[in-house]
Amino acid sequence: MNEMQFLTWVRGDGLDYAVGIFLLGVIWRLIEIYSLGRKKDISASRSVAGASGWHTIFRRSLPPEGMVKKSPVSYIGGYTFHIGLFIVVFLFAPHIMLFQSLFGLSWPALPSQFIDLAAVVTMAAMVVVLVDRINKPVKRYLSTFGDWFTWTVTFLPVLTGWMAVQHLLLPYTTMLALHILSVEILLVVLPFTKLFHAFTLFGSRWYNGTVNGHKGVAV
Amino acid sequence: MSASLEKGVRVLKEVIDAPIASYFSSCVHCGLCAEACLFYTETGDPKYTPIHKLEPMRRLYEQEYTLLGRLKKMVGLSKPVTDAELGEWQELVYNSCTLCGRCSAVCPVGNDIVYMVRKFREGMSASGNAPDGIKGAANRTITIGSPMGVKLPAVKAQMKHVEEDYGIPIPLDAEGAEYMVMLSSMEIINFPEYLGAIAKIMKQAGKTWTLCSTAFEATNAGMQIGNADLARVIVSRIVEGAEKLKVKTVISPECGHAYTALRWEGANLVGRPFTFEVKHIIEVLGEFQEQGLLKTEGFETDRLTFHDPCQLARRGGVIEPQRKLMKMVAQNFVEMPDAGYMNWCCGGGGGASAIEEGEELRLEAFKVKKSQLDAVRPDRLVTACANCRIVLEEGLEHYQMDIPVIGLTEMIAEHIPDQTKSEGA
Amino acid sequence: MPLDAIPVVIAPSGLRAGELSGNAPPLLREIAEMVRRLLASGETSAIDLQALPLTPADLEWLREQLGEGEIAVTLNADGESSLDETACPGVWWITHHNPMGAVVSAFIEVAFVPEVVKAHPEDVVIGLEHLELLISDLS
Amino acid sequence: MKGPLIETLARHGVTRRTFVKYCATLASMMALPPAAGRAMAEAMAAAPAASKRPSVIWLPFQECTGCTESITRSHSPTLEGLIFDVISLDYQETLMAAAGHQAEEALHAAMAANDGKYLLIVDGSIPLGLDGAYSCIAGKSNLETLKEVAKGAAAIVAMGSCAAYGGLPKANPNPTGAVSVADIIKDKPIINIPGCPPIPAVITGVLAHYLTFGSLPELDKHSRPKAFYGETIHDRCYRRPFYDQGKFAKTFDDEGARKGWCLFELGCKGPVTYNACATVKWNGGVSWPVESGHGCLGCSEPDFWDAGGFYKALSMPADPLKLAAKAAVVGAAAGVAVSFVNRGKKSAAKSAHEKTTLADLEK
Repeated sequence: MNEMQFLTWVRGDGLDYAVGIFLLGVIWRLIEIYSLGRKKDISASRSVAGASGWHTIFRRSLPPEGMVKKSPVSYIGGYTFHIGLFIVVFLFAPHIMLFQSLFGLSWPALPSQFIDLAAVVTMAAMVVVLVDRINKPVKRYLSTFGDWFTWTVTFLPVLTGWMAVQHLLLPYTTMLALHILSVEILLVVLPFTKLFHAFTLFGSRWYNGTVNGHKGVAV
Repeated sequence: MSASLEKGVRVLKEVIDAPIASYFSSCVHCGLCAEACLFYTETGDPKYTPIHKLEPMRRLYEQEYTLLGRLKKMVGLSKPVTDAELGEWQELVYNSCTLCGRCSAVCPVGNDIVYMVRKFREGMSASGNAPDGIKGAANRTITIGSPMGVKLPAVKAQMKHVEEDYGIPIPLDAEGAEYMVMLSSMEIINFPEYLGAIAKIMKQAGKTWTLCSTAFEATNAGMQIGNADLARVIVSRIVEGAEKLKVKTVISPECGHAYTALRWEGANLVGRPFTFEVKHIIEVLGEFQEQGLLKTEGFETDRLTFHDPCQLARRGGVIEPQRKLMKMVAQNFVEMPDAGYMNWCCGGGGGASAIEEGEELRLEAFKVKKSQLDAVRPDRLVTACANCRIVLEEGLEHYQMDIPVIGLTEMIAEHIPDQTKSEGA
Repeated sequence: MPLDAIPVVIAPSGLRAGELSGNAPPLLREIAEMVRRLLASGETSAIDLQALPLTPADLEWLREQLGEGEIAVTLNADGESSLDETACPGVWWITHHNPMGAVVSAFIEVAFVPEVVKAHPEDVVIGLEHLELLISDLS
Repeated sequence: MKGPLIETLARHGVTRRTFVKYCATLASMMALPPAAGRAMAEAMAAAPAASKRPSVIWLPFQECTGCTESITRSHSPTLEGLIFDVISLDYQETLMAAAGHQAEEALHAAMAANDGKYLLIVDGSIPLGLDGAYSCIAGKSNLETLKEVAKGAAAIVAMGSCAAYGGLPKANPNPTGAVSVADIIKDKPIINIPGCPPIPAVITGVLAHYLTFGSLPELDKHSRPKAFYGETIHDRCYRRPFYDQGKFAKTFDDEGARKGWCLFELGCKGPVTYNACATVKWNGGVSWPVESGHGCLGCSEPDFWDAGGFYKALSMPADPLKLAAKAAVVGAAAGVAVSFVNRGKKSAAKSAHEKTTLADLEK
């Protein structure tokens, strides 16, 4: 298989399967999780402004008071790489085109030099959180194969994408193909690993917010 | 699989619901919950990371309710939960968790970890893996009526004392009273001033109230041990008592988990909405204060600070009333760092204070409270939970800190002008 | 249709078109070395300006430094070529254009006379034949 | 500087100076030192008389003659075309006067006379289907011919994408079973000059290099001369700054197209295509596809025909949602099936619930 055939495969069949498995997995997992249901809370509720599932969905994106100081690397590193990923994934012109072709929606892109910077910063932040995971007793204690694995499959698309744009190591064609392949791996494993938090965190926050909002506690 | 383990697993299968599934699926092992847990921050031992305390339940969830988990179990990638493992987890689920809910407040993906610990305890208790201390308390509550073995005669004796001391009659089983006042056995035995304070406050507010001879004990060891069946037995007594006396409101005493058991779990345990309201005494005092029914005179002049009981504040949503009440009678009221919503637990909630073998850990965890207190150096510490009060006193004594602990209700009551005098004026 | 009727705006080539890359100054030393070689052994040499990472600003700078000499040769062969002596005699700035006017190659040549300027003996022979023809026509 | 070539050139009005200038430019394009330009001029100008010129045999297989057109007709009279006077083109069906048996005789005579020394140029792919019956010359399949002629060749130049990679005949589903020269010949140096067609200057550059230095230029992993295929179209494209600024033409007639913005979104394959179009250009340097407002098709890359569509941007997958509907249905079915099992399990646990008594707290 030459690199053009490789690229053609990852853009064609490979992506078809990856997107298919991703969708299949997401739908299956969401039903699997949320169909378990929960009992209705029949205690008298106390309603308080700002205490609801929806509030918590948004509020949990901000660190609770004092926590940044307790774990600065987790927060700063975490924010940086999540925001960085967002920028790189959603504001890079070629990516926007992909979304446009899929959903018909498009939005302005950021200059590629900025994306380049964002990619480097994202990778740096990811390396920092990885080192933190290795160094910090709690994180190391909690870490399983899944944690190292998901870090890798998240890191690779950024790395290969950046290297493709920068023309490092391998010819652009091969790198672009590897980039798309790494995204496909990410798509395939996302529904079945902790990466699925990208979907369930909304449900989790909503449940937490609702259960506690019922008691008049704005969590 | 032993019969007890089988029962535990069955109970867990019953209680695992969509929120738990969602929480387990969302966890990214970031470890931030550890930073919120006093058992981790004060010991530095990663096994006290809150989410780790749920590991057996997480595996069970995966194996029972997810397709991949089932496959993993089949091919031996995921080990089944064993009795020995649950036994090992006893320390993590009970001794080192006070259900304080700080972890649930900080989890970035929004996991309500303490919600899960509460459910996990259902399986732990059903499989016989609850600690002896709480088992004893549950046993006494069910058989005798109170975790400390207090029976009605003891209550009656206290009533008599208070009536004599305060010159105010204490109503018992008064049908149609507006308020039914609950007590915790801690208050009956250790802090009788509470009953007197209630009498004074009610008298001043001009409200009718009563104790109930079949339901004076508010604490619920069934909930602490994490067993809905036992918790239901206990809460049902209160529901029956309140319905029999046709009261409008049941007042939960200065006790955190009693409030949670009655206010939030009660209706769900008995399976129907209450015909009465449930309020914490602090809520009631706050209402009286707002309605002008609570009038005090004089001020405490020493430096006072307030310890928020977790179940009242973070898990119960009552945060402001106690502060307004403090300011009503204290000139020199200072707040500890993290006070209010993010206050640190005393270390003995959720039944932990009943576990003897957990004492050393509890005292270790108390260091966080010590540092909070060191930051403001109060003369006295006020709180609104009899259990917190006992645990705080033990901790303060251990660390040789000379800070008396008092209940907010009794402090308020002390500032209520003498009834006869005010009537005469 | 003339090309400029098509509103194609060509961006400045390269993002740092206006900047000096710092690659030009060392060339002066190399040119000096080439001139020394020319004087010592008569060896001619050249630098391919398109093979070097030079920005337009670099080239402009270099051209300015080398200055303008006395001779400017224009060669009309498959497009115009300019062979200009710089202020340093023996150093020539050579630009070859194709018939469309685009630059196809550019060199700095160090020689007493650029190779391509010299008439080739074979051509001179043809020229002589032509001259003789002219003379014979006179008689 | 004298020789038959120069004289031939002179007859066509090409002066020696023009030739020197051409060689200097060719050397510059091939990233050779300036001195090489002169060496090239000397070597080619001094090419021996017709009888001693290096023999070149040009075999056409499954091809469209576009490659021959490119080199002979692009710009008349071209230096590129005239360079062939340096060589002895002993067999080229399209260009030679002879036909039929005479042509075949010429071929065999040249092979015999120059055994082991001639240069073989191939354009077109070799069909393997039906035992090669899709393309035959003089009753022999292309495969047979290639093997036979390649045996005595010093080196082989695979001219154009068909000979280099299989090209259009190989496009899916490859009905004739077309393959490239390199797929068949394993024991000879092969140089690929892909492109559909290749740039004339690349062809002559390679020939000039071979004639001057007697060797093939440095090649990349697709056996392409690095001098011409060392960088992507995208990297040398004058529209590159617009790409970096995120300015893209969205259609062929919008404002962006008129302003000359990047054609990436219109399917330009420049980023994955290694060729010299952006620098050497076409038709004597007049223009090249991107300058004319059309994206690069990627013709110098293997299987460019099957690379997902000429007008589909590179970042654009062919049809990623093809399986989406099915996947969603299967996912939902799996989810619902699991949820039924789960609900059954949960309610079984519920109905098996035995009220916990104090005794149950013990094991």
